[in-house]
Amino acid sequence: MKRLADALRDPATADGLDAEGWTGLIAAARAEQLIGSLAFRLEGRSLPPRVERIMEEARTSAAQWRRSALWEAEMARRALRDLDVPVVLMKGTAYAAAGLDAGVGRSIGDLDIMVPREALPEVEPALLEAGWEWVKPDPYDDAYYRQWMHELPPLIHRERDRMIDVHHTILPLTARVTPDAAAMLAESVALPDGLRILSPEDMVLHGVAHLFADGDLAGGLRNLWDQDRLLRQFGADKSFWVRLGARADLHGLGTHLARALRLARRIYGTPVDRVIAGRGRLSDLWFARRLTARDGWGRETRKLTVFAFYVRSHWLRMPPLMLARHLWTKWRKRPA
Amino acid sequence: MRHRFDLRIGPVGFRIGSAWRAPIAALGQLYRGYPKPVDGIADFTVRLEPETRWRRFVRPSVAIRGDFTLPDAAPLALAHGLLAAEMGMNLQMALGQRRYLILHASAVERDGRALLMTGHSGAGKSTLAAILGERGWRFMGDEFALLDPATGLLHAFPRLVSLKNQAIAAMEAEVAPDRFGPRLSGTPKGDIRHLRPNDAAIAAMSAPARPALILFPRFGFESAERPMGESEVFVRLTQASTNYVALGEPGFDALGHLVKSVPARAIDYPDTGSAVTMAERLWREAGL
Amino acid sequence: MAGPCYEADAPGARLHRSLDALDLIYHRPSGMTHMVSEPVPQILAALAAGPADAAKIARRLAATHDFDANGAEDAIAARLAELEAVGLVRRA
Amino acid sequence: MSNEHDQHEPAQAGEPDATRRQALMLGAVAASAVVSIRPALAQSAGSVLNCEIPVPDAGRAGQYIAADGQLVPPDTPGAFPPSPRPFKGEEVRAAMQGRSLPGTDPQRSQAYTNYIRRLQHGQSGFTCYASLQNPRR
Repeated sequence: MKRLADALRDPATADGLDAEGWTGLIAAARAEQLIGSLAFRLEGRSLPPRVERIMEEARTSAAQWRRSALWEAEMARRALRDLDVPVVLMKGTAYAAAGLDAGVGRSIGDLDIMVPREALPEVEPALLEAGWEWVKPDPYDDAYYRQWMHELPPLIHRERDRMIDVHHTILPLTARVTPDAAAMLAESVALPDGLRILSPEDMVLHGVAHLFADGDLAGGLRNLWDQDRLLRQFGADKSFWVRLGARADLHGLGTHLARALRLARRIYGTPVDRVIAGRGRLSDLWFARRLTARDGWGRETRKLTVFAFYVRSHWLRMPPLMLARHLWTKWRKRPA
Repeated sequence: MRHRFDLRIGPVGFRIGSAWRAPIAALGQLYRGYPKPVDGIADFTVRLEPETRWRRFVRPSVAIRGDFTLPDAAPLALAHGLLAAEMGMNLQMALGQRRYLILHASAVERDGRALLMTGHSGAGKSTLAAILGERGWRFMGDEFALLDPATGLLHAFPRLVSLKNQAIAAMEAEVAPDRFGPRLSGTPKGDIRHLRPNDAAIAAMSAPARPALILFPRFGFESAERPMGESEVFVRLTQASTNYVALGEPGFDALGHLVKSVPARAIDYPDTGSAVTMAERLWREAGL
Repeated sequence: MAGPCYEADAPGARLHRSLDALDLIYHRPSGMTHMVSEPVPQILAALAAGPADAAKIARRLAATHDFDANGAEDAIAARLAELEAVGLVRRA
Repeated sequence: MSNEHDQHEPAQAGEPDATRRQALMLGAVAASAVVSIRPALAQSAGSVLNCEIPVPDAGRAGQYIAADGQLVPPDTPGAFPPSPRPFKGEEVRAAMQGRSLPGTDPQRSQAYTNYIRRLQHGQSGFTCYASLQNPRR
């Protein structure tokens, strides 16, 4: 639904919606997990009383997400602080911890952190010691997970029921693009409490990598909203764009970045560097259609577009050769 | 969506969409006369849709979706579409409600004061509330009671009473047949028949009440009662709340206040008649 | 032996309510509710005077309370470990 | 009893006044003095909806399930065809305790159960399985 993106970009576009329009906007915003962001964008405007009440609740929810996200980060900090390992917060928790605009109203789920790959042997037992446990009692196929995925198998805290994803790079090692995790860690920035966040450029590029390389664009509208907020906040400084372009080349994410900038500009009116964004392509339209494939009941529309992206996500995740090797190994291990 | 029904239950507005006509027709019949959402804007959307496209026609099965969805939720047979709609509304409340502290409890009201009943499923809270609702009390709800942290008042949520198994016959003896929905056999929860609250309950659904007594009934034992300490009541109510933790500080204040200011009793009862007698007596003894 | 030294959030970070048998603590930074028994509220109160280890907390408590000094430090250390696990105190 | 709001002491910031000299129970080392309130959502949500686990999930429909739970190409010798219907959480719970899944013999039930054990985050049925693993959730 284009109306949702429009309302986020320019809240005045929601003025004068009728009851039906509001109901649809609210359902779509919930489906895209953008209701909190929307609620803050609409704060202070004159809304129908029931809409105001729903938005108020959304802001309260967002405050609660924020609180528990920051608390999980703090508990991870306490668990890992004796290790002398850099712990980088990722995604929503990072935006909240750093007080960035992208964190305002954002829904935040699991805690995502990145640590150096060589620190995993220390990090893992420290987390287990502090009360996190494997989501499943028997982490089978562990070797595969650890060798090829970009994170440990998920852990959940036994008292707080919250998951932590411990990454050592930002994409699966099987993905075709392999951003330079060591460079990201090296450029990360310390927060006052000792936890770290990615540099502004890497923060944007991490989001971009996830938008295109790691998924079927489900949740893409929210991801792109993150990018819009980050780019508006960081992009006021001209030198940011220079660093961003160079950094994208370093990580091999230049094409992805260009596409993300064009989509952000198209969907949210984000001011972007025209040179880095490059010339528009016809396929941009296709991506934009996928990102706004949501109706006023919160349902995905444009099934064919969505399905095409689903297929795309699967072949992106694992190169054919890898897939073949994986299956070969499984076949050989089969009981006779 | 093809078919649609909007309604308000207590303070909460719903929009229910369905790929099939039957569940909506059943809702329209049993919820006739319920108000529409405030300002025409629903708090929550529920969708009853086919699992996959072709399942709209072939062995139709109803997936329960909406603003808030539980992954891996089992679909229901189309014949159980009414139950699916009810479960869909419950699910929105359980996962999405942030204004009121939700207590998984039934409630009835007299003189502006509310009697809350909570307990494990099968404890009889639903039937008790339904019976009391026909015997001089105002029925407020059989599933969720909504505590407003801002006022300490309890808001009604008088959805259809969901009668299970033996409770169906008990209520059929009490209430005129035109208030019942179809008997749904073989649902995941056994046999279910929905009962429309009486007109007085529907007319007063917007009036909140001050909580005055909390009962923890248990069916199938000799009549007995014991007072319950504040700590035990607090823990049991947090476990009976779907959003206590999500509400944060207002939830803590509201529940703490409730536990401190309202007496609570655990009661065992062998049959509904003795439970009604006990409830009336405890209500009087509490000076109410 | 000197155990670890702990600190707690400022008292304003916690809401406290006494019930019949137990006390409730709502911890604002985490949004969590804890039900606690003696001597937990007293230990948290004692930490308001600044970071301390179990021995130091025992001395602070002894100024205002009567308790069995035998094994007191071990008991307090055990409580501190519990409080650390739920995040109500942290290593100073 | 009274309904007035001010009949009880409200929640207060900080701890009770500890200046009056009083007796204090320190408790045994092994005792527990803190119980945290956990979200009750799963329990209540479970009472509104029951969950289920497809074998295998729709993304890999048609594949067979080997004895160890791995998915293998259709008609692989020794492997079992997909289950015609998903299993309910309760059925899986019973199977984990040794009973056979409905409509299966013990070998097939074992293969299906192994498949379910191998479910990963994000695969359909995982949330249901995880909730069986962790009854407190």
